[in-house]
Amino acid sequence: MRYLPNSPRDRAEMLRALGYSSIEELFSQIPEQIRFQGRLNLPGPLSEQEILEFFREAAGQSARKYASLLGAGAYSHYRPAAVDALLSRGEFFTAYTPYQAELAQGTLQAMFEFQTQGTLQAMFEFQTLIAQLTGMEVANASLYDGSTATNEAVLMALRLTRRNRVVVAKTLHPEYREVMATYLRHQGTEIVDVPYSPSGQLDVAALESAVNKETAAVVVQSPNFLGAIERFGEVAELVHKNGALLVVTVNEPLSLAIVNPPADADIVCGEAQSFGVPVAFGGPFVGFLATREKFVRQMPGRLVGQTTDTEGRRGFVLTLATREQHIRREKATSNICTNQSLCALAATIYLCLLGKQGLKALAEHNMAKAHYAARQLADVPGTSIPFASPYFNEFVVKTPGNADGLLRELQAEKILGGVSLERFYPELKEHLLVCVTETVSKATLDRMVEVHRNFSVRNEAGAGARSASSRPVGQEKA
Amino acid sequence: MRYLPNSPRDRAEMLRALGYSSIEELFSQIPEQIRFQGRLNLPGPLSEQEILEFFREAAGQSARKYASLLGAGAYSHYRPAAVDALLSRGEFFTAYTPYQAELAQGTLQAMFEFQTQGTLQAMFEFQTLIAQLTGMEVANASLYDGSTATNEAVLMALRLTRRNRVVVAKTLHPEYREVMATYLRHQGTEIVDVPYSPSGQLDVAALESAVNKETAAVVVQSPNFLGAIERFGEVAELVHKNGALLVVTVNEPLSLAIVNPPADADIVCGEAQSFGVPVAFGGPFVGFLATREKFVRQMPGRLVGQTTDTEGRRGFVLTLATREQHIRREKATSNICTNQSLCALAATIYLCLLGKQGLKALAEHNMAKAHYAARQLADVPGTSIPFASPYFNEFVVKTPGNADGLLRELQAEKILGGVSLERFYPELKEHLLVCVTETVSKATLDRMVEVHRNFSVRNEAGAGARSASSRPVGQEKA
Amino acid sequence: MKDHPRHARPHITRDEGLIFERSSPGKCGVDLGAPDVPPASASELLGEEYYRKEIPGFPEVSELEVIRHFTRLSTWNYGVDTGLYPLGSCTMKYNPRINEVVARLEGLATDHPYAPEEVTQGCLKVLHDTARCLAEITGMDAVSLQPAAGAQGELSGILIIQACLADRGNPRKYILVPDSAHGTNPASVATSGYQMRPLKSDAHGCIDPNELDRAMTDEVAGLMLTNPNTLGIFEVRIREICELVHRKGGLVYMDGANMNALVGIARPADFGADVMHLNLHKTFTTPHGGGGPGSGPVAVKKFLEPYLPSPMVVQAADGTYGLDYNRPKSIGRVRAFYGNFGMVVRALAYIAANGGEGLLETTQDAVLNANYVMRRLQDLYELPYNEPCMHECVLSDHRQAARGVHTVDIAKRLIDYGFHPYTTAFPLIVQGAMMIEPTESASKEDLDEFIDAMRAVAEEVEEDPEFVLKAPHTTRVSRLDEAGAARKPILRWKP
Amino acid sequence: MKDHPRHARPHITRDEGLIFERSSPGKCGVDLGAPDVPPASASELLGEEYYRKEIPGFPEVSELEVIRHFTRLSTWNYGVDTGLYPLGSCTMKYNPRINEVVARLEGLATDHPYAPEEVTQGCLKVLHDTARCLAEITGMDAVSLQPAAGAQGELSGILIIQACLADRGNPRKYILVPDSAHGTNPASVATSGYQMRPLKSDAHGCIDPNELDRAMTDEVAGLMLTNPNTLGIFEVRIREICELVHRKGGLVYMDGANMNALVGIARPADFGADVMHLNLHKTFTTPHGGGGPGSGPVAVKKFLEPYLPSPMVVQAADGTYGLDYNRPKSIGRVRAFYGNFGMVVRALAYIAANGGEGLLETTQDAVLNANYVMRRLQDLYELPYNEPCMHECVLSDHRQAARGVHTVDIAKRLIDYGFHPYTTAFPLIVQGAMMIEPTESASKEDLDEFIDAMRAVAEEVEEDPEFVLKAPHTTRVSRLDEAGAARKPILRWKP
Ligand SMILES: Cc1ncc(COP(=O)(O)O)c(C=O)c1O
Ligand SMILES: Cc1ncc(COP(=O)(O)O)c(C=O)c1O
Repeated sequence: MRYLPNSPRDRAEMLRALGYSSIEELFSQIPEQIRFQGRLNLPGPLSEQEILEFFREAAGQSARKYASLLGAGAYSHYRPAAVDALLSRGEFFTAYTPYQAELAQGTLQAMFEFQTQGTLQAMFEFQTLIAQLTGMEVANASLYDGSTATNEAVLMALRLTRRNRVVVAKTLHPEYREVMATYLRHQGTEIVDVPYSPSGQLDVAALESAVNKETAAVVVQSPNFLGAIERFGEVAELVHKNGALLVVTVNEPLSLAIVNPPADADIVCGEAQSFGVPVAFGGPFVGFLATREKFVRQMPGRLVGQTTDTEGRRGFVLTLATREQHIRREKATSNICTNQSLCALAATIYLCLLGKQGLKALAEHNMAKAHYAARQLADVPGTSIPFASPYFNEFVVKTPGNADGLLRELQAEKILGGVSLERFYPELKEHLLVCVTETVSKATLDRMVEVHRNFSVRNEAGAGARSASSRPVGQEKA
Repeated sequence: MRYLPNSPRDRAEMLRALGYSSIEELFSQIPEQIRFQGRLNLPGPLSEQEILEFFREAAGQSARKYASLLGAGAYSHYRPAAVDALLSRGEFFTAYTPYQAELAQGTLQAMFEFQTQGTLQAMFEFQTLIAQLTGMEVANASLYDGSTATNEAVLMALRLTRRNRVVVAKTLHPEYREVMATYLRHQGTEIVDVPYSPSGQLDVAALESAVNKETAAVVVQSPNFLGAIERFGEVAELVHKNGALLVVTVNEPLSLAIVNPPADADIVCGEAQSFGVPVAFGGPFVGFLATREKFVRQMPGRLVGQTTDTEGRRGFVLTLATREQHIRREKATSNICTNQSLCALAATIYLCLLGKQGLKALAEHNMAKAHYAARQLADVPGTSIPFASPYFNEFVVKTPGNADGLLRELQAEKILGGVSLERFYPELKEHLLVCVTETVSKATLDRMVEVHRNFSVRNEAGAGARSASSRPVGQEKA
Repeated sequence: MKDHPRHARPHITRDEGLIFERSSPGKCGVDLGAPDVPPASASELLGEEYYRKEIPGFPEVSELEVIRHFTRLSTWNYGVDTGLYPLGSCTMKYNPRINEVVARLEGLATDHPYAPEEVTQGCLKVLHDTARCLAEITGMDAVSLQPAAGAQGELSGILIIQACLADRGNPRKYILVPDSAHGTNPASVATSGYQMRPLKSDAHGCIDPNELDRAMTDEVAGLMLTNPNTLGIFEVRIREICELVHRKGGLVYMDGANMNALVGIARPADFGADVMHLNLHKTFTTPHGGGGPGSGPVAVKKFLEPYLPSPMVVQAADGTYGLDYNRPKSIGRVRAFYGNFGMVVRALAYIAANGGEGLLETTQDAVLNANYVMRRLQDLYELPYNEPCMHECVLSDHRQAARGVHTVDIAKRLIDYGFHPYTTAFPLIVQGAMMIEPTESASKEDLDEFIDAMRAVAEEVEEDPEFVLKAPHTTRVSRLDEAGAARKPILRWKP
Repeated sequence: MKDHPRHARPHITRDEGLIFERSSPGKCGVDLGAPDVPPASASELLGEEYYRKEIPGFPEVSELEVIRHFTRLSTWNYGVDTGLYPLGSCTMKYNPRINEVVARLEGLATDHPYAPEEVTQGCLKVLHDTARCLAEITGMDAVSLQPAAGAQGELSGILIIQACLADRGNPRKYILVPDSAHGTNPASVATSGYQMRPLKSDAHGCIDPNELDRAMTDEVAGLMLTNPNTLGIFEVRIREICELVHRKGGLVYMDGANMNALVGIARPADFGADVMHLNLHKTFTTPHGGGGPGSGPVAVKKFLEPYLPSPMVVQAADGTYGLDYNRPKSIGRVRAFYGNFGMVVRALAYIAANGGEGLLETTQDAVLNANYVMRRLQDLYELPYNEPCMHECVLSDHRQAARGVHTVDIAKRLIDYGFHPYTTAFPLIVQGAMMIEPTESASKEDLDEFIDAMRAVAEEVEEDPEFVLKAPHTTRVSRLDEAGAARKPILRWKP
């Protein structure tokens, strides 16, 4: 096998040194009856060329020939070539976590910082970039994804407040809400939903009645799952008045280049996939979590800290490891061990490349495209943009007919036209969530609008009770 | 511009330090009338995404959807992923030649070996691998390509023998012969062609009458341009009897894994593109030149030598630089400076990966496929394999009609069916040069044979004087 | 002190500050060009309330500087590509290059998780095929690829046990975890809502069936074990152990992080595990990436399939693939979308490259290597549990500690010899543990060099313990002030 | 001696022997599987006479070992990615990553040179577009992309001159080459069959029109000059010089290796050059690759077009591209196929990324950087020709040589400071030359660090010349025995 560096001669010599006469003897301690006797029924062995052919075949049965207007937590952005060029350096991608530490002689001693200074410094930069973006004081060195980051934020809030009730915007990504349900079910935590208002933003009145003195956290996503950018002033006041923590999830963090970060939040967490990480059918992505300095000892996940060596030179170590499972075991702030380091590195490289100007320009670019698309759609008779609140690169469009049918028509035009919202919000039957990034050309957008127009014309003609169904959805009971 | 690391502020500070008030002043020594006043009419500036789109568009207008049976000096072989992964390391591909040396205080001092030990050791390995493959004693660290390597071998032979007449097999790659003509024209060197025999190999009788005591070198390619593997015993004797040098060109060096190298040759040179270098529309490739130790001081190009440092540790340096242009200027053994280092590195990596067993297995694989294809074609009535000599992965097929017409029919089936030989050998009108490597599937070969069969059937029907044209071509006067 | 042969030397490397320190206003590593739609003013569209003018302190550098910055940082790292990485429990094996290529193929790297199933058949097939392979390897009946890493696999598995027992009427309260377990095990149990009850190992470092019998009350939902355990020892009484747990109404969770010892040799389902996770980033060559991403599929016996996370990838009668969300008994989602798909692609490529025979040969080499190291070092380093080992062995610093030199110090000295250290301080049941996992990616030549280095350090400890205590002597940074870092944490750059 | 701040430190790096020393029988880095055709016995097909049983000594290693081997070797190299590379005359500028991506696109990386033109329109278009861009940049009328590197471009150009003059009746015998010229110039002249006649530079390091006037007899075919010359000085009387050569029936060849000083600023065709080459691996960012591949297109004025190498890429009236072999006056081929196509792709990507404005800005930065370095060092290092420089400057070791320290020694000491040395020993007209070309890829920050290092070394030379003479002090190998290597050359490994 081409990956194995021992030759038959090496093996024979080693067996001889061990006093074994066959490789089988190495396994003699395993009771016979539980030894696997058969041959594993697996594909292969394949040559490298055959592997490539197999996956090319699979890659061929993909949506790569389609233009995509899908977002909803996974955003297609152009990835500069430098990102993969750097990630592909063996010293980065074949290194282990610099995570081991020992409590020796009463103090914590890290072990691997000598051979992972590169990763450590890069993660320190990641923490800084995330803190800058979110306007928070500190950030950790990544979590699995936006969904678990949000969940970890809630768990952190439960620990910080010692309360057991969480108020969650219904416009938090539905899958994030599901994850939270999975994790909190067994903690006896009460989860309370807050609906959206007709504008698409959080229904502040509903929030007011939902939040109380038992509430540990209020979780709001912005831009939310309907694309609406939230306003936080009043929300934060309400939350803090009740002694709860405000957790804000951002899963299109490119928005933070032109949208004010939620300054009054206590934890800002989310998904950084937009920053140089491929969409890759949903993973691996990269969760982040930023907060205030005073909460740092309740943070989940790894933290890189700056320090100095015996000669006074700057160096980086994993710090505050006493929060973590390898030191604290069942009392750790989280069970996370392996995180998403390489994706965090991708995000770091990406953010450095784009930088202050590039990220802003790209955000404006996205915004211009999305707003162009929305304006064109709004001009289609029978089609509307139901939510009036500000949005970034993603918005909801209401169609005068079956959304799935429309999507199929777009698909025939090689356009994946959006996410049908009915699946997540039964009340949003004829609504599509449309995302427009810099990767979609104007020509595609125009073609998309044409399909909408034709669909509208056809459906308008046949529509009976149209006026009823076009009433703003936010007003329906959520 | 994204590649430039100076900020406007940096520039202003530097100008100030220099006492200039504008960047224009830097160029004030250039007379006004010869300053370029216009704006360069060039594409761009393009964003990275636009560049990718531009070249994707170009790549789309390619033969990538075609199976290829084209060889003739450029061979499609599978390139293991490790090759590019390693070539892409910045320390390799963004380094300069370790070539500078200075004649200081009477001795030669190299300068850059401290920061190019990696490249130097790899080139030493390349030299070793090429020497092993060719069965020669020493090899250099690459030349431009097979054509110039062959030419350099001839120039070397002219210097070594101080003669000025070269005998060249007509089955040396026609473009290599053209290159030689370009270089030798002005040296007053006489070039004499030797035809091929009916078997496809060199016509030894013709060689005998061509080679004489004024002959510096006899140049033979093997496998030759018609795919025939040459036999060298008698040839070498003839050459050496006349005091000439035998230069053997190999441009499908994979053959050397199962074909004896020309042990009696004085110089074995050629093209190593087969070893992990992409076909890339004909370049960059990688020429090599191997010879006997006693000729080393007349070799062209760079040579890496092993030595020790002051502490006795092994190290590598460029050596015998007094042959080279940067030391010897107009008296150098060649004008080459920049060579094909990175391609030589690719070949080194490739040969290490395949190694003794893999290279042989691959060669056998190629041979099996080519012979399968040839056998199937030989079975097609009216189609024949005109040359009887042994071949490796490339052979000539004779068709019963216009070869270009047949190629067009194959092309319609998405097969590039071979190189029409008439272009290079007017006497080989209905002949195709067909190359079959491991990259072509049996299914493709079977499809190819089908097209040949249909073509034959159609042409056989209409053919009049068929028997005449099917006489072995080698017998025609070459 | 004797000068032992070393397989490494110092060489000049570039310094590199923080990227923020390279920043200068007006530089940018990308040029975007103008959008092809009419420009829109973000500040107008958003209005003052929302519009952000700038991100203070954000870096401004050119493309070249980014390349140099991260290239330089990378040179301070040690990876599997650099050399032997005998980090116990981490299975630092070779990451094949073709895996990186196929995971980046357009289509696989670009498909959107919400794209219609009919246009993402390739991705779905990769998920489905991989799940089938992992089921075959573990002997289990169903596999979910959703968990993002081992720890999440553990949590999912424990939640599955909980759901199953709840269905049976009583989820119970405790999970037993041997004292040798990896830190994520107790942490995952705690996250699941269960309480952790430690189980003391016996004199062989294994689970003591009597101890287990005592501990396995009717409040105990199950046992979470690792096999081979973290000492690298196969639990020879595993069958008995599982039967005992089952008899007492519990379920057995197996931490499959050590599957590199078993693939092709023994299947957890066959010896009694009910549910387990795998670490694709250990056994199945997906790169560790300096700390992730991983992938921690969870595999279960048939009766637990209904509880697996939702959705599941299924194949219809017509051969097409789809996602099944209709899983009323499922523990729910543990993360968004379908798992770390990119890692799954790599794992499948690895499995297919090997086939069954290749994987078996791999396991054999991994076990052979570990035994070779153990036997060639046990005269100089204490071997607390003298048993044949599987894929890794655990020695201890017992003798060296007598001279004031601890596992950590020896580990650091190894760096001067050109090696990445072994795992220290784990498992906790061995005082001064030195946990060595060579994996199959070490050649005999590598091992001999490593053994020589370990032996040389043992000699150095005898001759000059002070010197070892100050190691490493050849790295860019010397020992860093950990305590200071924790006391007043500096967790970000500030201008 | 004062401890000057350095921007580099030693760090442990792995040793690595020759790959042959890792070899062990039976290992292999690939698995090929069986062919899908009936197997054939090569030994039978070939017979004893031809069949080779094995390649003695050929390596046998696994994929992992190949990765480790070359990864380790790479860490002993210094590249543009590592840091400032102020190697005069080499234009070591940033190699954009997108260039590497597009050059590897299937189609561009895989098309066969003999594939029919109708299926290779993309490749042909790339060649055609690039030729057009280079013509625009140089002001020339036609460009051949065939030459493999600068030296081959030179040869092609000289052969073109020869062909043209021969056509005019007399090819003449000599080519004038200034004494400051790069070694390839005289070597290429010699290869062409002409004889080289050196031309002495004047007090400003430039061509002396009077000297030229004397030398330019009717046996002289032309002048081969470099502008800016190898001192980095623009030949301010270039127009006059070219006119003189033309008047005397000669032609002017310009070595365009220094075009990084001129792009967007001045065009050689406009100031009188008739034929020139470009180094795509200098001015146009194709990577040097540790010594190549390069690409040395040759550009000519209209009247020389018929002599360009064959074939030429042409565009038909219908917009399609093709190869024109019907070139009766051509000098012929200088290599197989159409040039180093892969490098052409990269150069075009670079040009398109910049556009005209970007290229101009690039030139400005390159020239600004060189002047900045020159002016900030000339108080400590001799500046033999005190003229404003273009893209590079040449200082000398004159003052340091008085203390026994030469340019080579200073260069080696720079390594300890974390820099790649400048070019030494060239141009030959400056004794103890220190030729510094920062390129536009150096930031002011880089330059300031470099200048500090140069100044520190100058101080060290005063304080402790011996220490400098022994430099470098921080590299894996110390000074290597060059003389021994040349005396008894070991050019290959032997078992
Ligand atoms: C034995 C064992 N179990 C579980 C884990 C946790 O896996 P992960 O890091 O993927 O969460 C590890 C990883 O270090 C381990 O070694
Ligand atoms: C001034 C000058 N001319 C010509 C050349 C030769 O170019 P190449 O190395 O591409 O053959 C060089 C390269 O070093 C050079 O610096």
